[in-house]
Amino acid sequence: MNLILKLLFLAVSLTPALTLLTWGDGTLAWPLFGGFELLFELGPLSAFFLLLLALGTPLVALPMARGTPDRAAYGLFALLLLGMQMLLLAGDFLGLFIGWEVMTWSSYLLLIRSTRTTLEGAQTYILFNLASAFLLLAGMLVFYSLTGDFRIAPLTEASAAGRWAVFILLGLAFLIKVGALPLHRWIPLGYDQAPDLFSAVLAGLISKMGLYGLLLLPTLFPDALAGLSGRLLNGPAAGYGLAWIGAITAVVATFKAISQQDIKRLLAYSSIAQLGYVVTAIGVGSSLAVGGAIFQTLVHTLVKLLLFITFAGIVLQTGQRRFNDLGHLIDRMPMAFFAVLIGIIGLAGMPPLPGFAAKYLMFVGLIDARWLLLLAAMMLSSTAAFIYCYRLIYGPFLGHANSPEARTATEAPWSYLVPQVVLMGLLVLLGIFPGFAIEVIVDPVLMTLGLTPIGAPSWGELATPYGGYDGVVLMTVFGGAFVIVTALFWLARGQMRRAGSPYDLSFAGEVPTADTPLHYGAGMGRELRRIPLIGWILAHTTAGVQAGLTRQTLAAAGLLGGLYRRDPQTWTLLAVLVLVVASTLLALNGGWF
Amino acid sequence: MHVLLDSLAMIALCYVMGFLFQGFYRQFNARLQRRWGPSIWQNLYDNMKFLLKSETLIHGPMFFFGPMIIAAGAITTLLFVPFLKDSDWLQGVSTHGNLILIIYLLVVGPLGNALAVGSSGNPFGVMGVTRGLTRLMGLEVPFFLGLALVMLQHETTSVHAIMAAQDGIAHWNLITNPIAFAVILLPFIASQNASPFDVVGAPVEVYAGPRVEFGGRLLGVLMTQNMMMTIAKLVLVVDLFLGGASNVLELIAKAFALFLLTTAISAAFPRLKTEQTVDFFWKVPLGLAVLGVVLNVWLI
Amino acid sequence: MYHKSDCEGFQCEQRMLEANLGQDDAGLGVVERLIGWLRQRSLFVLAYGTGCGAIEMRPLMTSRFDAERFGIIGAATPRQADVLVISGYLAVKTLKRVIRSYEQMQEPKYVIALGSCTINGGMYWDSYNTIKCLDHYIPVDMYINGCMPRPEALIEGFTALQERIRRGEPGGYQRYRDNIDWYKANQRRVFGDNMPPAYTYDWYSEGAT
Amino acid sequence: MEFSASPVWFIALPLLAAFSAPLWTRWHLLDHLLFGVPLVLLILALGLFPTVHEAPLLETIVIAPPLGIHLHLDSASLLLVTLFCFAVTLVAAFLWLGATDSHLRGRRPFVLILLLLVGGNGLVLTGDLFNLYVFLEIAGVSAYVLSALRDDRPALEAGLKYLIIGSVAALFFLLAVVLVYLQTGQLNLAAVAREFAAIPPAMQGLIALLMLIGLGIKSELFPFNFWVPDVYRGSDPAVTALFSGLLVKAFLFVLVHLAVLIWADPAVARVWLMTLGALTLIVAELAALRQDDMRRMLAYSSLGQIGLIMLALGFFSETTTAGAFFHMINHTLVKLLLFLVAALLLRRCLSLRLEDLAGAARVSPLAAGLFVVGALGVLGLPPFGGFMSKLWMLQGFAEAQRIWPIALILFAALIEAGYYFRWIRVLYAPVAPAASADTKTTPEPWAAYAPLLLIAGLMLLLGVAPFLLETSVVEAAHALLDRDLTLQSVLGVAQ
Repeated sequence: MNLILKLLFLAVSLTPALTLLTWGDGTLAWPLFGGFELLFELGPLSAFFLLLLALGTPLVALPMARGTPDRAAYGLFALLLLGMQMLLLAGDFLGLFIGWEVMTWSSYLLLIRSTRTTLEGAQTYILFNLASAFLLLAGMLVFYSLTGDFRIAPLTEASAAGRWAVFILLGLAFLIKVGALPLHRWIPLGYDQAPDLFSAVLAGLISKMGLYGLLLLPTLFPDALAGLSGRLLNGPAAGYGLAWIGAITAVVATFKAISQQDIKRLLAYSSIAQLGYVVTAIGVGSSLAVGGAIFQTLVHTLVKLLLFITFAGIVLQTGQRRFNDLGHLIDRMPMAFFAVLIGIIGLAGMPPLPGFAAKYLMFVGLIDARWLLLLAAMMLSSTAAFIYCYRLIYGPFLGHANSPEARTATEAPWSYLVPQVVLMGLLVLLGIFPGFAIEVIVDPVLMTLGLTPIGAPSWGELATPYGGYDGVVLMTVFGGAFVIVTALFWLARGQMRRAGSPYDLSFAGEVPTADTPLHYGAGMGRELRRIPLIGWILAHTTAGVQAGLTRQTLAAAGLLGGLYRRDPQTWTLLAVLVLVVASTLLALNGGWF
Repeated sequence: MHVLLDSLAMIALCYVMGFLFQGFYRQFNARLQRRWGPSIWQNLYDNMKFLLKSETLIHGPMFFFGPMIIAAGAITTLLFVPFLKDSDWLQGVSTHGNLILIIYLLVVGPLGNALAVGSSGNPFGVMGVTRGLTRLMGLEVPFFLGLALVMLQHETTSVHAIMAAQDGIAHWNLITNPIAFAVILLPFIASQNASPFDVVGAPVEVYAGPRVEFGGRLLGVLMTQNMMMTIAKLVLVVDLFLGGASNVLELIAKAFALFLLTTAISAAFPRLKTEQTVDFFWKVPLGLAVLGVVLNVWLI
Repeated sequence: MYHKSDCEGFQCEQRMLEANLGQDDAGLGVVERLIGWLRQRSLFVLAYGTGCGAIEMRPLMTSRFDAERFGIIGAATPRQADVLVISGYLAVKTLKRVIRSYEQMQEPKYVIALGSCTINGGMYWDSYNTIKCLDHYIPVDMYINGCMPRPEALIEGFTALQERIRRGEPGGYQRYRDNIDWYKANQRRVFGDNMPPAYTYDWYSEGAT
Repeated sequence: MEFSASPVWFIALPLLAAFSAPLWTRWHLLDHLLFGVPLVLLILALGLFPTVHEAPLLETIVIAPPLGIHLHLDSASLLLVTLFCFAVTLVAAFLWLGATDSHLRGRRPFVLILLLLVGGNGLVLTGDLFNLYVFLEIAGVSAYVLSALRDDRPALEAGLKYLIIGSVAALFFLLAVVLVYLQTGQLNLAAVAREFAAIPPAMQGLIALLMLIGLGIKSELFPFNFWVPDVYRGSDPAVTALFSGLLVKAFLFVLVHLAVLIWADPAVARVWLMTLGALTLIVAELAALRQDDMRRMLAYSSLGQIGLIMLALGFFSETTTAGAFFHMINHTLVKLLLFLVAALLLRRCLSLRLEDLAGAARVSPLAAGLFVVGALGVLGLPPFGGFMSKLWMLQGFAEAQRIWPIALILFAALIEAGYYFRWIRVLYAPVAPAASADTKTTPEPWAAYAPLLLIAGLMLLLGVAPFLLETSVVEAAHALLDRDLTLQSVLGVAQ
């Protein structure tokens, strides 16, 4: 019975792949009311996001299927998949919204299955997401009032005010989902408190739906947003604001990430930052930048799935999730180490992994648009990201084991390792063949958005008008150099020996022991607070605003609720009073007013 | 075959120039301090001594691979930098790369090495790495923005194209885009790990920083790549701002001139704290860079 | 195994010096000579400021004496150092750190001891807590006599050490490795149970080459 | 078939059944009949849809002209009658199948619930002002007693409060009826409508105000709805389900129906009704935020939905009205579900306070799951019917380019989500449930869940296939709004 359930669950997790493969060109319509229909069709943009889904879900489902089956979670996961597929396939806003909502509440119900959720976290998650959904609904209703139709189609004939209203409402809706500042607070809370594997879905897949929405904006406002408000330098003026939102998000979230003590919170902030780049690139709107955005979306999905699944494995094996409490797992969990290594190289956007290709395209796009200050902000964020990337690998894997669990941990079960290996392989392959990704994955999407495709002379080569690079050559040179250097080192004479103890450290002549605070993971990044800008950013949070808002709302609620605690006499009196006052007014006015 | 020979030549040239330049730096410093100073070959001796140490201690496999990664990174970087223009030689694989790639490659090796530092388990090393990364965060923004100004000016990221566009001294980017050069100069010094931005490996504050646990031949490897990397960066700046070089002598002359400039600056200033470094970079060079952006993009 | 009848530490020095004077570079190949020459050109010094002699180490690096012209330069950690300079008397407490630092250095490594305190305790000869004969605990390659030796004397000592390295003479580290049991026994006599950890040297006896 | 086609049966049959209660008690048929009578009526109502589609059914029992009983079964009232019968059927099934408390079984509740049905059906069917008052009293009295059925302090208090405020409301309404009669000499609604315009404006205003206040109290609009939470809190959840699902809807319908019929120009009524609806919506949703008792919370939420429906009905556009009708159906379903779940949880956990329900999902997972379904439905989240009806209303507003109701409705929904999800989170809290929960009570029989599952299924069905109800809802909206058609069909003349 359990086995059948699990197999069923795994089969469900393959549905996005099935949809992607079997859908073809057909459309599916489902009548609602008043002549409205839900239209489902598969365009290249949807296909791209469906591809992410098809990649991600089986990989998450595999470790989820481990142990005794959690029927409710399986059911909710299936619903979540249904919602996301509906969202992506929808040809009109109605279907998009329905899918969006199904995704929202099923993910919430999955989220609260974790024992770590607090009331605050759960409420923040659902309220932010519902706010996003209702903004979407408002946007689509405005859209409807302008066009009389819910079909997703370019909005060209409406008034400027109407177009701006749609742009702002939809933009806000999707930015909340993406976690742009200052609407990000649900992400660290949610990703942190969600069940460990579900965090992978949240970060890897669900957040992408916000990006899908943002990529719909150029569809709605053709000419890459420039149709909305003209151009600024070489880019669309409307996108400039969006781009700055993305850049500020990226910078602030990166600094926040550096100061986190909890692995999953760090990953959550880094996710915000990474998606900030994408928002910026979408704002730029040129084919280079949007190509970079799409590429980054792909890379971010793979990387975050990889990292979250790996850390889920670590949490499973050790029960620890703070940098302080882990350490030196490199010997005990080498596979996890490699996974995180590949993951952070991708996250930091370093060559030769594909994160660099994505960043390259985005940077070139920014230079092309002549938006150099944005480029500076992105550069700041992506360099600062090195620090948290280093923390991610140092804290759990290097240094000294800081808890009994970390000293005795073993490699995660195979169901965690298989997705890791698959994702690592995909990342490395994409890194070697960036041209392949451009040609096969990115270009069709660009063409749907009405942008010129980037194109690639060969699979290994990434080419832009500004120059490019060859992933194969890069990998060959680096690998060759590495092999030669290592070989030469081995060939040279002289003996090498391994330290007899992890405490064999040059420590000013002292002999450190297990009690000596040798693991630097906890304090890392603390000194950054002394840098004025970072100190200022870290000292401020939106938590206070949110708490204040909640407090005020509750106070208003208490005030209004107080009205309802009276006696029948009061109620009667009130009714009579209303009657008297109103009829006096009536009499004075001599009729209806 | 050509590529292989060419690469070997580049590596060799880099190494030789590296120890000579650094030997010169030491002697230059010594003369400023009214000392005799070591011989100009001193860096070769030091390097060889370490490479010939008979014992090397490692702290696990990652500790061993770190220096290998950083060396491989250095070699890769320098192979992507064209040394000469209008020549078949000393090009490496630079036609397959671009400026942004090189900037990122500069970081790959150090980050690989940072893994080794971390796996040594010495907190001082990690402290040094963090400082290095923090400094990187400070210097990279103005550095990249300065280079972006150049890329914008020539509308390409290809170093070859930028180099080719600077025919004649009047077209050197140093002349045509002096702000960009002013912007990158100090970050460039910091990226060379030279004073006053050399807090990363400070022996007093952080007990030699990232290199605290490295000894023996591993330290030798680290020194080797450091010397080569210095030259690669110098050549890159020569390519970008001084119009590149047509032959090796010109290359050496230009690189040396640039080196002299940076050396003079670093010899004159004492060391800054990490946060001072970052703050400085975000105020002065970055302010200058923003000015440059406004001038380049908005006004011209 | 070390024999008690043989001379101990510094006592052998003169004999060894004399023995080697006659046969310059004897028995060494070209490679070894080159290696020796390169090694002696570059000495990284870990200066262990145990006693008052440390005061004389600083001028060594300054403009006046400029040890860098001999390739002598300070190292921050024992991992990078070639020469351990013991500058003055050693208390039991400091000896422990010295031993640990010495064991953490990578071979070839040398020890230079400054002042008479390292030879026989000097003016602290009857102190309850001072190590009187350093050579019993770690192998000293070069003593620089005096209380305290001036920087000129230090340079003299360093150049003498360089000369020995160039000639490829066996350093003290080989003695330490060969006679580890004896050294450890001596150290144990001083420290009792409070020995430095074994993992920094126990690979000696595992026959690693 | 002429016999079955009469709308009288919707009143007569339950009335008859109620009055012959002693007979059924002897034959032990109470439970079966409580379920059977509304079921029969439900089938009858469903069977009437094709007939009413052709033309409204009228039934006049003349006592002495102009006095008499006019029953007017058009698409709108038929839809509501069907809904009411369905609601009573479900509650009856729930009471019959579940481990119901003794005070909810037996003759008294049997009579009262059927009378409530009589009142509700009468209110929507009648075409006569005086009858309207009579049915209002029938419904009212049965409701007062129903809420006091459980003989403990809160219940009695609720009953008393309900009695007082209900009588006041009836008084207001009666005054209005008297004034109308004095002014026009008519009680037939159509006739009144025809002659109302002739009344002096000040008197028109007074009558309107009296009616608004009287019916406003009954239909729980904002400044007159302060009694609701107390009454809902004191009554049994199963009974409250009927109040919220049946009674309020009837009064709302009456209010709007009167407004449409009597005032030819909807502009004035629109201002009043939409303002009241909006105020009700926002005040109730805000007040609900801090409720720690599930019944009170549901009461406020119910108020909020009433406000929403009133907002949409008061707009008097065909689309929003159709949406509002659809939403009435959905809301009835949802509130039945939620109150019945509350009844189950009350039996299981012995309390409905927030802190006592922490972790209740472990004790009764199905009930908690159904609560989640209900919450999603009431919030208007797809794929449940509530979404479709809300969308319908919103789309109506968007069509008319009215943005503020859209913003208001969405904002209110967000606040509503704030407290519903708090409850969900508490139900699923990772703590051991209170000790009282697991030992003292026996688990509920599975059959008790059958009506709830049926509701959940229906909600899903309506959400996925809203077109099933499209014709009847649109026709109902049409029938409600088309004043001339009503007048014509009743009086035989066009005005």
